[in-house]
Amino acid sequence: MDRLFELAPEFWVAAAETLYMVALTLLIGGFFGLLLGIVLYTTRPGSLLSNKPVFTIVNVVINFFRPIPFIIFIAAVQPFARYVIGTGIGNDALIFALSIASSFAISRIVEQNLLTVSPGVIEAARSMGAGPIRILRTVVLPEALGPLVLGYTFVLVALVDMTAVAGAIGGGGLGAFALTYGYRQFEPAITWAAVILIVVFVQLAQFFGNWLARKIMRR
Amino acid sequence: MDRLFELAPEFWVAAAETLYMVALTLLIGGFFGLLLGIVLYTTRPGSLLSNKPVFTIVNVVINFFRPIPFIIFIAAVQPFARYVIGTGIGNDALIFALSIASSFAISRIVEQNLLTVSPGVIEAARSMGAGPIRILRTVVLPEALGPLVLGYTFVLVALVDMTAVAGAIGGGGLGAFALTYGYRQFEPAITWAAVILIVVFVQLAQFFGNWLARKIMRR
Amino acid sequence: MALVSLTDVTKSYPSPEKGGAPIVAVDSVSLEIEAGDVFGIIGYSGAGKSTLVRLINALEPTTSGTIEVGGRTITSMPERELRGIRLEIGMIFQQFNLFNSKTVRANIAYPLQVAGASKAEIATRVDELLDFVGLADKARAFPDQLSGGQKQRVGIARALATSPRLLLADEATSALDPETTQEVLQLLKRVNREFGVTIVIITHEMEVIQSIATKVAVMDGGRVIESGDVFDVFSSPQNPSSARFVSTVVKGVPSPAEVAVLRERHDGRIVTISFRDGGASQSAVFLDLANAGLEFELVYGGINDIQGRAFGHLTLAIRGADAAVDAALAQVGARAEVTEVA
Amino acid sequence: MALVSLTDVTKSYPSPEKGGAPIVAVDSVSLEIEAGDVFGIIGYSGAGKSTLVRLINALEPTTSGTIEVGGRTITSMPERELRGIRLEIGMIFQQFNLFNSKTVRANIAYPLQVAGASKAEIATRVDELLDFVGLADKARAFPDQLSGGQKQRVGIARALATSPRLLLADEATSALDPETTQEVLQLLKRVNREFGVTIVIITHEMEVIQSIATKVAVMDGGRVIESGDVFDVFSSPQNPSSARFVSTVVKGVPSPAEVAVLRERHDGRIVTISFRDGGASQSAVFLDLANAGLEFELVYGGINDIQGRAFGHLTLAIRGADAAVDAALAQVGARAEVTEVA
Amino acid sequence: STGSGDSAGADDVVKIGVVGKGDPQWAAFETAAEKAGIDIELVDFSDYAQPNPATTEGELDLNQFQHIVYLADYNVSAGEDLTPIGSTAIYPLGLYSTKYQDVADIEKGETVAVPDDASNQARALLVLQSAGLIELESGGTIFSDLADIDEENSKVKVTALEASLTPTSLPDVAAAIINNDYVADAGLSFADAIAQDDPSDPNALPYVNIFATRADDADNETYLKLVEIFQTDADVQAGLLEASGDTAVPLEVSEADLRDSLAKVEADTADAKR
Ligand SMILES: Nc1ncnc2c1ncn2[C@@H]1O[C@H](COP(=O)(O)OP(=O)(O)OP(=O)(O)O)[C@@H](O)[C@H]1O
Ligand SMILES: Nc1ncnc2c1ncn2[C@@H]1O[C@H](COP(=O)(O)OP(=O)(O)OP(=O)(O)O)[C@@H](O)[C@H]1O
Ligand SMILES: [Mg+2]
Ligand SMILES: [Mg+2]
Repeated sequence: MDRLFELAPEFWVAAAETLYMVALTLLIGGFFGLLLGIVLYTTRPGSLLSNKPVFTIVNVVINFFRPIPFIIFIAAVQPFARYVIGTGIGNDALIFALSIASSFAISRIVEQNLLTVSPGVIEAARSMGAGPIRILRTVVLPEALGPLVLGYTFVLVALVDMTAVAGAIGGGGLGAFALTYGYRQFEPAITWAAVILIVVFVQLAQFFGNWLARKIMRR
Repeated sequence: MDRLFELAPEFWVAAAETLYMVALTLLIGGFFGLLLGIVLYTTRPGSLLSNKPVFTIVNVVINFFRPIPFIIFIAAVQPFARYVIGTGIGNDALIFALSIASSFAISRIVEQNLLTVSPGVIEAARSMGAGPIRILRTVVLPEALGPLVLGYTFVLVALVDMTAVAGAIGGGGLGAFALTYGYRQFEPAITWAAVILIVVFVQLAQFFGNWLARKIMRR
Repeated sequence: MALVSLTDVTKSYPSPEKGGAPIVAVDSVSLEIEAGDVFGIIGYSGAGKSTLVRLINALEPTTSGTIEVGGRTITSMPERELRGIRLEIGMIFQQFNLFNSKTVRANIAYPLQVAGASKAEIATRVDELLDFVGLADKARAFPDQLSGGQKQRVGIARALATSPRLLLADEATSALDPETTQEVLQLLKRVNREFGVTIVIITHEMEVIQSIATKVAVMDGGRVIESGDVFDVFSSPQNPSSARFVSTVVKGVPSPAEVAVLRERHDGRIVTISFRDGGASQSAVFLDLANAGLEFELVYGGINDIQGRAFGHLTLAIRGADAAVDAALAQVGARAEVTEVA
Repeated sequence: MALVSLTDVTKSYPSPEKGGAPIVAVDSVSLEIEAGDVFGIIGYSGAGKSTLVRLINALEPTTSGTIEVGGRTITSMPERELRGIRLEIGMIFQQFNLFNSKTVRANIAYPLQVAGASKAEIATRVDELLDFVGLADKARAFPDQLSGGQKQRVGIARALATSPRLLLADEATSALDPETTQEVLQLLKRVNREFGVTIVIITHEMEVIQSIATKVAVMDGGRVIESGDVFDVFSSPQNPSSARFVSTVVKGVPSPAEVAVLRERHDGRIVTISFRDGGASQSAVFLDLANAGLEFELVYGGINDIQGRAFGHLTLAIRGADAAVDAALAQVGARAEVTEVA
Repeated sequence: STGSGDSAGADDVVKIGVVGKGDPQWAAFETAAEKAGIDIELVDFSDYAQPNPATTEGELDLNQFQHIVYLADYNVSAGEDLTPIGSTAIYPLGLYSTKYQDVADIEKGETVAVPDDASNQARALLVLQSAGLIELESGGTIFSDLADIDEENSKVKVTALEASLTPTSLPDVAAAIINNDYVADAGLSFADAIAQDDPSDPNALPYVNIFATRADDADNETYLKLVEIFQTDADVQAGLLEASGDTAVPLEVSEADLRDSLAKVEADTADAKR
């Protein structure tokens, strides 16, 4: 407990770092995941831009990257991170790696949610002469928005969990804080303090996500 | 390469372990995740058994456990694992911890997919005098089956990734194999051999999942 | 005692606009539906018809008022108890609400399973229903492989499967061609006659009311503005809205627009003569006119038949000297109601 | 040249049963729809009507055959090019297919946005359409807050929004009450007359065909079994199926079942006399009967009006000495077609 | 499947927790133990925090992955009594760089990486201090962590990384302390170290790697036999050296000395934690 008090400044910095990492990763990974998910959705046989080769390739590529153990994945993308953002370590490198890794996972969530849009409304838009891109933007995405919000909330919670590995490449955040000062030093008070703050963040995010989805779906 | 050849027996054992861990976790975590997801779905306001207190509690509990960094989570459930399955380390302990952790994540996926079932068909079943449990079993789940299959496929791939941490508590599997003999020893050939086998498993699972979902959804 | 009885029932929905007034879908409706009735509900789109029947099997809670079904108050009854009551009520939904994941056969079998029928019973009954609705060859198709009318027929078969005591049919024939509609109506008539099934049928096809309903209620803006025996409402509607609806099947006095059209094509005077069952003899009327040396032609209208009782409004174009026409009309006026329209 | 022309068009779906024969929804249909036509399509449920119109704007690929719209072959045209053509085609869907995530206003605005209209244009046009379909007060509601008929009206407004050259209306009034139906039909009539919009309308309400269509095609089992001017098809249908459909609005010769009912209530001989526009004078017929000293009554049927042309089948119950009746009927037979039904 | 024993002693298999089962000494050790008629099972962990609790719980009989400093930390924090029953070797800890040949060339303000586990981290900081790159408050101890760096007076910034990622992160930093395990495997040579500690220094004794078990089992014949095999089998020793690129300094410290050392470190640890 004393130790926790002592570490208070680091604790708050870690909290801020977690927010920063999760927010940025959700933004970047969410964006690319959306793109990839849209590619999966639109190129699947019978869909708006159905294209078997593209679909198969994207499908295989995503399945290639998703199951790679994350620590191996980080090591593998470090050179790439250095090239793009100038460093292979620290919070930003983690955000880089996590953005890539999460975009593959997010793409699946996006794909699934887009698939729930009823074919009838897509047909209606087609009948009005709308092109595939427009249909995606103005019909498919809005119709799937409620479930998509829940999907992204799911991802956000998963990201909070994943940022805990930040410590591995010199990043910070509450997860790394809990591991470094709590778990690895056998200090349960510190571990749980960090975990509880994480949980509070997540509850807030989930409540917001639920609320938003309910507002959008009107049920 | 020679080294890989040398390690062939361990490699195949690791492959079998991965299949064993993933299959069992998917079974157990999938089952409890389904239950929890159903509870979330049915107790939400306006749903079949809407019950605000239960919904809120389950919601908060799930959000409590999900974001806990997995390694901390494992450590926290070890005593519990020792009590239930007699050991806190090894594959079985990992399956135990992973089943719990994944059931929370799965519950969200299940909740989301059940929410896509149109209220009209539920109303139809209600009008016939069907009770909530029957409606769940015979209407909601079958109607959501296509997306659910995709959801579980998503989870399966995530589980393959998560089993890579098995090594942390002395478990095996391809992920641990890749880390121990490949990554930590800087033997890229071994790392990639393991990763590639993982990827092959995942591709097969995904193709099967896609095929099944397409068969169920008929599009 | 009435099988279904509504007392001052109101149902309102929150406004879609923030802070707007709530939408009153059903507005203080009181209604009695007797066992054995075929009770028609007609009215403008959005009048609250669907909402009303959804209240009868408690798919939605009422905002205020009481509903009794079979003598038991269902408003404020817990969902668990409602289930027993719903087993006795079949419902055909306006939007069909078919189970997309189930084949046609499984859709129809579903209520039987809920009611606890045996496998063998289910198989026989489903085959019977499939045959009846003409979908035997679609038994293994899924709803999204069906045409609109085929979906509706599945909905009909499903609602009839358990031979419920009360059938709520919301636009049950709206997607059917005339012949299939007739078949469905004949069946409904039969279950009503032979098994005493009470039927509440919403429709905007007046022929449907005409051919099977015994009673009818007309709704407008959430209220029941007129109700009674079909013959009465159709042969002499009291409310202008009702009259407009009825006019689609019962050609009454032509509207000004129609008169204008008739005028263009016919010279002479245009006159509507109304007959009611057991009233004036038509031949006497025609004889009056013929004897007066007038040339006349039936230009609008015809004879209708509701529940075996005939009535009609015949509009004639009559050519001849004005005085002769006046005299003849005076004579006819003694036998039947005469309205001079142009 | 025809605006839409189908040559030997076939559309089949794979069988739902594994290894079953494919389902031929549309079977070698050839059809010409001229610019300015209001072309009705009627037929049994499942006859292939919806499938046929979905082929016309290429929402589904044809299995074989060619379809031309505005002189351009759309079968085998790439999707990108089809878009230009579809901008000129409005479609009202049988199942409405509204955008659930958009308000009524946004649903109606959508095709205008696709067509690239300006914000101001859109606002004006949408208000106009909302007013027309009577949903001004529902502008901000979402589809799941609407009644069936309200949904359908949104679909109608949406299809009309861009004032398309060709309108495909699949059961566009099936969920509407008679009066709203009339209003919609009047509007369709107006856009057809004033703006030359060609309309293809599927319906099972013969009144709709009667009141607005100029041509009609009857489908059965994927094939067009009869087609032509509405007046011709309705006044003398060639095919038994067509006759049955037409009989719902045009009371022709009563069916045996109907004759049995009439028989119960009327004595004497029951005879149907058919009139066609510009044919026999009715008063002459009535005079013949009256002069023969016969008592008669109109018991079934009436006069119809299609596109300003009248025709009808009047069934009379005639009482009198058999010989006198025979003589009178012989006389009448010279003026109009006489069918003795009982 | 492996690794899922009920509890130790239920059968005759001796379970030994290790980190890095892939190292060559372990294969040799398995062979040697088998020859001696002892069934062993190596349970490989990737997380240092796990083997000690598992040993306490009786799920492992022995473990061999840590030095005395790490064990002391565990014992004090968890209130346990694991005890060393034999030593293996001391590994030097070195500073490596792909940019500089000499510590003196590292410029002010640059970043140096150290492992993120507590005991290696403290040791790494001591190496950096003796190389003149940082100043630790009050001279530094075996418990120093990043917070103890006197940033004002330090030449470089220090960042902690997962031990296995220190070599892959070399391009991002001026230099990195790399655990002995990873040096050769990362394609570096031990000769490349630009600074390192001295294993032969008697003060380095707490960093000697040990076999540890529960205090109750400290006298278990089989366990002691296994320690002896490890210390004496030529193949095992060759493997040990090979894995460390010949930098490991094998040591056979008596049990008594090990326990003394542990007791001393534990006392210091308890102080440091207070
Ligand atoms: N996707 C599909 N797969 C298989 N069969 C189909 C599919 N869509 C339509 N059909 C079949 O094709 C036939 C024609 O359907 P269509 O929807 O064109 O009928 P329709 O004339 O519009 O009938 P309705 O008046 O009932 O709407 C039906 O037998 C239907 O079952
Ligand atoms: N969930 C809802 N939220 C808000 N308003 C609703 C909701 N459901 C229905 N309404 C409104 O209640 C009124 C009555 O709807 P209802 O469906 O009962 O009409 P209806 O008589 O069945 O019409 P139709 O003949 O068009 O099917 C309509 O104005 C409709 O917009
Ligand atoms: Mg309705
Ligand atoms: Mg159709």
